[in-house]
Amino acid sequence: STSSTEAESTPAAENTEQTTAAETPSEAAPEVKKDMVFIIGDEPTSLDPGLASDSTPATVMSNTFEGLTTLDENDKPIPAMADHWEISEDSLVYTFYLKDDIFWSDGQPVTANDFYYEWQRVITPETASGFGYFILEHIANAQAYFDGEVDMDAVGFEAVDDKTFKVTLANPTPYFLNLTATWTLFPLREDIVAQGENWFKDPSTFICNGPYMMSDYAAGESVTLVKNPYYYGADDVAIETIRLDFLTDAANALAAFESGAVDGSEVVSSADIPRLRMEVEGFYLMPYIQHIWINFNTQMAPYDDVNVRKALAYAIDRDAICTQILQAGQVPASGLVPFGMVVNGEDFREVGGDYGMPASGDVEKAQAFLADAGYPNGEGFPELMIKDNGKDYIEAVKEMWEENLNIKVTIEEKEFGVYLKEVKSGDYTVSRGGWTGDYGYPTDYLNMYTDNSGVNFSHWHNDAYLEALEKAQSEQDEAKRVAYMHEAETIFMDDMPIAPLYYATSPILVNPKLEGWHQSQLGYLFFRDAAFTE
Amino acid sequence: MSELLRVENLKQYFPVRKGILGRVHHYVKAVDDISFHIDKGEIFGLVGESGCGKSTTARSIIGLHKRTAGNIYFNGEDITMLKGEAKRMLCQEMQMIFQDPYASLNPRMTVREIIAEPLRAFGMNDAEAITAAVGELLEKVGLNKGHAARYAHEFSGGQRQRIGIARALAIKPKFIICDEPISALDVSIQAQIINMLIDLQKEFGLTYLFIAHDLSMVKYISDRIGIMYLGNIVEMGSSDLIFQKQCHPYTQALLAAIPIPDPAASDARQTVALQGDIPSPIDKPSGCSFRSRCRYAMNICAEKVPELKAIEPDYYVACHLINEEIASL
Amino acid sequence: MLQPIDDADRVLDYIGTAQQPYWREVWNRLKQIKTAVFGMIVIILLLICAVFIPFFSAVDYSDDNLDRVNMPPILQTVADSQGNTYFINKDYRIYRVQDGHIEALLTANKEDMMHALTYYGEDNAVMLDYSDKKNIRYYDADGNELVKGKTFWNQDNLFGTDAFGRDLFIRVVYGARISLLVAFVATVVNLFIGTLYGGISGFSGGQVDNLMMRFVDIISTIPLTLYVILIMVVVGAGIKSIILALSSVYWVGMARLVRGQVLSIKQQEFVLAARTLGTRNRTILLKHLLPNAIGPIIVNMTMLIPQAIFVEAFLSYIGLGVPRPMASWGTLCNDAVQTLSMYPYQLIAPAIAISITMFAFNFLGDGLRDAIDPRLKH
Amino acid sequence: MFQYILKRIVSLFITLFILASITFFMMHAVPGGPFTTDRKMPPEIEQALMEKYDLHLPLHQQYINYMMDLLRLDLGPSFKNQGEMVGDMIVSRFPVSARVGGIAILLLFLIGIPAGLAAGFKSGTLTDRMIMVISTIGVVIPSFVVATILLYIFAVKLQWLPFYGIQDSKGYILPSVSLAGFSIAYFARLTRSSVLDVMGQDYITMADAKGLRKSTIIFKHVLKNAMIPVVTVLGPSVASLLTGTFVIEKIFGLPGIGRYFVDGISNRDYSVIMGITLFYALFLSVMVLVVDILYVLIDPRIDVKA
Amino acid sequence: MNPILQVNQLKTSFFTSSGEVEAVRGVSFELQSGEILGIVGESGCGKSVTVKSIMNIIKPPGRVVAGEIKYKDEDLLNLSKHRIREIKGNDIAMIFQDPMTSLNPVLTIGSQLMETMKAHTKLSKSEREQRAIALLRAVQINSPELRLKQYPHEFSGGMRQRVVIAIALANDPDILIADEPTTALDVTIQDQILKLLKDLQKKQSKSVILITHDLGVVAQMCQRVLVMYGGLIVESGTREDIFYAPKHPYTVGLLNAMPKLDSKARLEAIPGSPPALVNPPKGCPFASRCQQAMKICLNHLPHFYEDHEGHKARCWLLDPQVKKMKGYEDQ
Ligand SMILES: Nc1ncnc2c1ncn2[C@@H]1O[C@H](COP(=O)(O)OP(=O)(O)OP(=O)(O)O)[C@@H](O)[C@H]1O
Ligand SMILES: Nc1ncnc2c1ncn2[C@@H]1O[C@H](COP(=O)(O)OP(=O)(O)OP(=O)(O)O)[C@@H](O)[C@H]1O
Ligand SMILES: [Mg+2]
Ligand SMILES: [Mg+2]
Repeated sequence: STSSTEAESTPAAENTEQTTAAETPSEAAPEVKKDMVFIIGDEPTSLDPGLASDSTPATVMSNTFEGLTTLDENDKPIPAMADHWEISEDSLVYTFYLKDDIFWSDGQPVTANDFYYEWQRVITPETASGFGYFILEHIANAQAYFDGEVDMDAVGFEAVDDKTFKVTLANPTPYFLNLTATWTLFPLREDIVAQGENWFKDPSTFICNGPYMMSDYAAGESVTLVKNPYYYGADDVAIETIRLDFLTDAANALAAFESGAVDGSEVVSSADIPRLRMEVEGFYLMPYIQHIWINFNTQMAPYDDVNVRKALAYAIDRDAICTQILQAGQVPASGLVPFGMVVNGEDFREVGGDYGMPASGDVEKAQAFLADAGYPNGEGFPELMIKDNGKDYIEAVKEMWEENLNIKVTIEEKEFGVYLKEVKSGDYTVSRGGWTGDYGYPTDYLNMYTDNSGVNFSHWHNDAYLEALEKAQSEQDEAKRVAYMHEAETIFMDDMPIAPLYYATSPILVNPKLEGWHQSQLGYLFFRDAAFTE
Repeated sequence: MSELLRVENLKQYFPVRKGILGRVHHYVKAVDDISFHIDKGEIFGLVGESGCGKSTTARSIIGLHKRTAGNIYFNGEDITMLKGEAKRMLCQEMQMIFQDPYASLNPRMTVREIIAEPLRAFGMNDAEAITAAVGELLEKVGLNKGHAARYAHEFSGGQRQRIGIARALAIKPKFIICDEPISALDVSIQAQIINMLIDLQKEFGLTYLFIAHDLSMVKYISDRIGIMYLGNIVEMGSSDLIFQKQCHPYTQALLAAIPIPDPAASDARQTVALQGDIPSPIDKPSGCSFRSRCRYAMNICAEKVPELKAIEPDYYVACHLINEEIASL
Repeated sequence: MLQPIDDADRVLDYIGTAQQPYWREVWNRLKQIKTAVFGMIVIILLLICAVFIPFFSAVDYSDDNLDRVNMPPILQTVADSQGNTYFINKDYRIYRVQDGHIEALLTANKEDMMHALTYYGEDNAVMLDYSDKKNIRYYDADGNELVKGKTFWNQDNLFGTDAFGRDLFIRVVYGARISLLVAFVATVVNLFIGTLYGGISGFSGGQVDNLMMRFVDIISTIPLTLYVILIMVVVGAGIKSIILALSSVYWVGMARLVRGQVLSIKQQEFVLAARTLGTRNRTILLKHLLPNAIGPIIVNMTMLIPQAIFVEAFLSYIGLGVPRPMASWGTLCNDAVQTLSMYPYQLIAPAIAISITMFAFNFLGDGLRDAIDPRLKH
Repeated sequence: MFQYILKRIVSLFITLFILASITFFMMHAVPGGPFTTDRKMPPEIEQALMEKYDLHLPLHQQYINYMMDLLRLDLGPSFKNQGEMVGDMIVSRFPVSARVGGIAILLLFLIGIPAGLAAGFKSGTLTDRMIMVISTIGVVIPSFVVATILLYIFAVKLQWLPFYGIQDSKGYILPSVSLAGFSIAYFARLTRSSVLDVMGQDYITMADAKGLRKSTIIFKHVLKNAMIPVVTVLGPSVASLLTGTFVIEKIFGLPGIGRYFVDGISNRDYSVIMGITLFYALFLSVMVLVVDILYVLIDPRIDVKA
Repeated sequence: MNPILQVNQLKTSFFTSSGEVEAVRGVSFELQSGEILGIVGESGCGKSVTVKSIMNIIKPPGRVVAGEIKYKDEDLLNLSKHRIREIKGNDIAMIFQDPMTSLNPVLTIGSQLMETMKAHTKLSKSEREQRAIALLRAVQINSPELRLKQYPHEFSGGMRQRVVIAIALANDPDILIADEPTTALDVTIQDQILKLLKDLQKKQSKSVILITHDLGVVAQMCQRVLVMYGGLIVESGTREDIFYAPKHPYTVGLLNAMPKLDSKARLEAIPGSPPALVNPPKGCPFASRCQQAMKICLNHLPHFYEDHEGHKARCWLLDPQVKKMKGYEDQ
């Protein structure tokens, strides 16, 4: 390779190479680094694509498995297992034609049946797949099958032949190709799953189809990936070995990174970010689809009054929270849907604007709203109890409310499980809230506020909103759909069942010599194109 | 005279263990079936070889050991069955002076607290009354009021023993078990204490179980004496009779060994030490436990345990020699 | 001279020390132990501070100032050629300072991404050049590099401020109210519940002991978090719940310790003697057994104080404590640990407070021990 | 004694049973469940999950099932970590925690107790004061701060030791030392205090009068007598040190049982909570029994039966 | 005559919170080699403190304030710690007055007995054990093999006392200090123990300091006797001097207080109690209880008058002037 000729040309470089070669036992030619260590935080609770239902498996999953599509560095879906695909006129039927040279890491070919098997597995009630709703919501008759109303034949996907996989959607889903890049829709083989529930913790039974495969699993410590020789793009995969360490302590991770012991870390302590931004090469604040807000329980007085909700929302200086307290590149939120969702060629948020709510709040307006609600100058307003778990900004919000609205605010700290339970069951008035995207499309957020989304913690109901969503869902024309979605968001912001706070970022530390890696806005980290320079 | 205390067939065995999981494979038969009684107002002396079970007897009576067998009646009531508050109330009647004046005093308490303890236990709470009572008791035993504020470790052995005596006397019990109460005292204080004990006995009709090694003192103070050897009473009777008759060979050896406080007489005397193996309460010889050291040992002594028999009214001896004599008569 | 003496002369006046009740005596001795008195004074001072300083303080524990977040107690300034001094915090926010007073936070008003330059303040008073991450430089409006200036003690916030710009000094003072209360509760709980429970268990022995100690085993193995959550659900948050939580589980170690001591002491002759004196069991326990176990009891008690302070922080974390923004030393420590690498001083203030308390209690405890044990006099 | 131990073992199982019952019901009484998430979990899937793990059964039925499984030593599967049996998890993770704790205990024996002995024996001297000041500080500084400082010195500056993980057996050093800090300090103080108690006794004077060497007096006469409180605290400490500490395991990324337990609680991973609680309880009970037996070995006068 | 031990003007005090307890207020005596020296005296008069001072085991708050203790040619109060340790338990051994608290409750009798041999001799383990068994047998303890493995609390008071004696004898000391060694023993065993001590003195010409309250024991054992009272030696002489011609009123009182074997007459105790040793009286400590006390006795400490060779007493009545004035005749 080029680097080796370079090394030969300069004797001085050769010297240094020798010393490094002595340190690393590999006999490889004096070349650039081909192995790396990365800290990924918590140990994955599961690496079974059908069952994994939290964010812990993301990094392992995105480098060991591949779906029909995958995401490029701009979060655009690109062909992966699928070589190409056809989309029907009505945007409901997708026919995927699989690549010829795709194999599992044990050498068996990947077929359309592997998709069929796994998708069916996910929507079978006994499987109890936590992220099953990814399929259930979108594929024709999937929910009906889950409910036992129809049998598999009626469900909208089939393996036409070994290399053709046809999917029929319930509604037009412009982001469907993004969905096929998420692990719940990945393929899997029956014989792999049959190895036992724990198959993914043993390199010998962990059979995958992505750029890397597992070579070691040290429970609680790390998982080691090596290049998968059967991967169709194996020639372009530069990094040979990746050790992904399960370390959650940000301080230790940072120390290890700064002294060069590891090549990267997904765990970064937020307090260090202002310094890292300035001082550390290899620190990146990645865009991330996450919106943090404050929930109002619209079923409880006085928060059933839109004026109260607005008063509270307007009294918050979101800009101060972002720049003075959080200091990690967060952006004051101005609508329900965060930045970064490009639909019909435009960023949904940019088009949607800020609904006239200044980032630094508007105290006068807030006071006016409160007066309208019948609490001039905060008089008579009952003590506001905000249910919380965490401690990053709520204390500042409390001060802002107390100062700007002259009301009494108490923070009710709850253990996480208790907090979840209470917020979910509506046993609260005001609470911390937020949402991290599942797929990069506005409905990801807008659909939360339907009646049985399961995450409508505000218990907010608005017919016009639902109608607009309904229209957006069945609309085939992209531009019109976007318009409906904007309409829905406008209705939403008019009623303010939440007080938006900020859009988050995702900090990451990566060896500056490593190039070609990318992280999607949903937090998936891809190493298949990564390589060390020099 | 009515009977105050009756001990019937008291046995007190201690298990000897080996190792932590070890089974009991021996017993120390510290007290092995003894019976006696003490009348009201009487002083009963208990003497015997060191380790023969005197303290154990005393401690069993006052309830510090879980007895192996036997009954103890106090004022006609079986006190081995008492529990809790009833057992505690008995202490009002019965007190004990401990043999070891060092270990039996709480190192964290002042003398005042120590002596006041029984007073407090039975209802005296007034600080001034306590101070007065403690002062009086201290003076009675030859200490002075100023000592009340000091701790036990600041005293000499004899002074501590006097503290123990004062403590036992504090609530004026009916019956006091004195386990070597005077051994650490110099003779003049011994005399003072003994005089006091006798005065108290006369004045309040007290009863004592008096354990001591100083035979002259035992003889002086006791109405009746029991002589113990290896867990058994071998001779019992009025003190005069015992000193006069000395029927049991052990008693003879004992009395012969009394040191004489006169240099010339002392030098002149020829004591004959007891010969033979010292038997152990762990492994008692068969038959008469004294036979291994007895000048007169006979065949029967190895076969049969001699019974404690009355050879005169209120005079008992446990020796085959006596029986033989009687038999041969 | 040689006349026989009168009887009156025979009466010797024994001067003994005045007799005082036991605890009075202990107290008198305690007063003579300098370190113990020192410890007591420190504790009293801490209490006085915790109670009274808030009345005289202009700021409150909850008053935040988002323009002054994470200010350290010591300000190492830089100066420009005009003599303006600035303080650049670890988060690269720049403040204009004057004699240790913070005058203003400079706002970043122009960002030149291309050259990695940021301009701050009116008339771009300060320019930050971060093109070289290893060597970040500052220039004034004239383009002169800023030079190292004087070091000041932060006059506005003596102990610095936290992530919300709240004054750490006043937060530590307020925190003392909770933490000292917790320390007090822990001490009392251990002294009363732990010592008595263990004492009774060891003293009773046999089956009672077995039962009581198995109960202790159960209490000490029930997952604290679950238990505390339940308390919170049933009773709700607040000081009362903390006291409840601490007093229901926080004495088991002491109980075990005391039981062990009592087991070994109760066979000693003086305890047997006390029984034959008719002393009530209660008195035997309180006057014979426990005073003779006082050494380990006191060590344990003083050692449990910082533990309790941290347990309280944990309880607050689960939601049982006083509501934020009220703080205790424990929660201040916990918060500070999150930012330890950036703002270590935030840990120092509460940590020193805990240490001082700990030393004070230790001095007092050691003194008390010596005062109770007559053999260790001086 | 043999009988006594048998009896204690019986009561140990009764204790475990009671504890299991209390924990079981308490755990279910606590709000939240293993499948409560802030994601869009459709109720049907939640129901399916509940059925998969039998959580839909009435509580008493679940209790009976759990107890029956327990009798077969089956601790059940983890709800959160897919495919993981709690029993296997304990078996694989316990050694890690035990090693860290074991070294900590070793340090405690090598440093804590000797320091206490030295301080007690030389009470009032400079040595004593130094040891006491250091140990006081040691008690105040929480283990995570110790860990941070040690990391800075040994991993960042000197680069002698790894930052985290146990790829290398050197990885045990920092966690163990950070963990041991408090205990060392605590035991130093406890030992010192007991030594002072013993030093005042007459038999020490007697030992002195026999012309014994100082070391003999310390190790033979003082140590054994001073051990009762030390052993009392040591028993439960050993149990808790060996069964892992969340903070240390988190900082150093160790696959230990302590971390697993804390995560189990916040995830409401019922079988994990039960399994580790019982495991710890078993451990503790055995240690407590060992302590009681040690009492008898140390002090022949103690009769734990009476 | 060469004294093996000389005590000169020994003063030992305890500095307690209620003041300085002057337990020993200037005691001087000599111990000849091969003699048994008896010390008798009021309980609390400082006997134990005197011998503990010799053994260098006075603990704070107590301290030897002044004086000199010469063993052979060495001053025991100014020796290196190492040397002291060599002497203690080996050359000079002490039998403690209190057998219960001076035995370590958690160690077996055997180990406590053998450790003192281990500290000073090179005997092997089995030799030590043999010797231990022999020693226990010598002090009349039955089944010594089994007893070696028992703990102090399993022994009776007298047996513990004998164990303490055995420990003191373990290394064949030159000087044996026996502080009330037989108080807890019955007369037959006492007799044998005393014979054992006498044998040591006679056959091996060891020296013994014997503290006892039993005047019978003094009569049987000692060549010379010291009588102590109130921290002072008030009389010293041969046992005949003391028993047949006591000079100090306290000694006289002591002899009179003994019970007579065949009399039930009330015992003649000395009335009153001894002085407290905090602020001891300026004059004769016995004055307040002395029937013959004079005004001078209250204020002036009498000299140690020599009655005749080797017999001394601290009493104003022995002052030649007083004798004259009182009209006493020299005997
Ligand atoms: N640790 C101490 N603190 C204060 N005073 C003490 C201490 N030890 C002894 N004394 C006092 O010293 C005096 C002499 O005590 P010592 O033990 O020598 O008496 P003794 O002559 O041996 O008496 P006994 O025959 O009763 O044993 C006593 O009055 C005692 O109160
Ligand atoms: N707790 C015990 N465990 C085992 N053996 C014991 C125990 N207490 C006493 N003994 C044994 O019981 C026997 C009698 O002891 P006891 O104390 O009654 O003797 P004593 O007659 O009082 O002797 P002394 O006059 O020496 O005090 C001794 O052999 C002793 O070893
Ligand atoms: Mg006895
Ligand atoms: Mg004495």
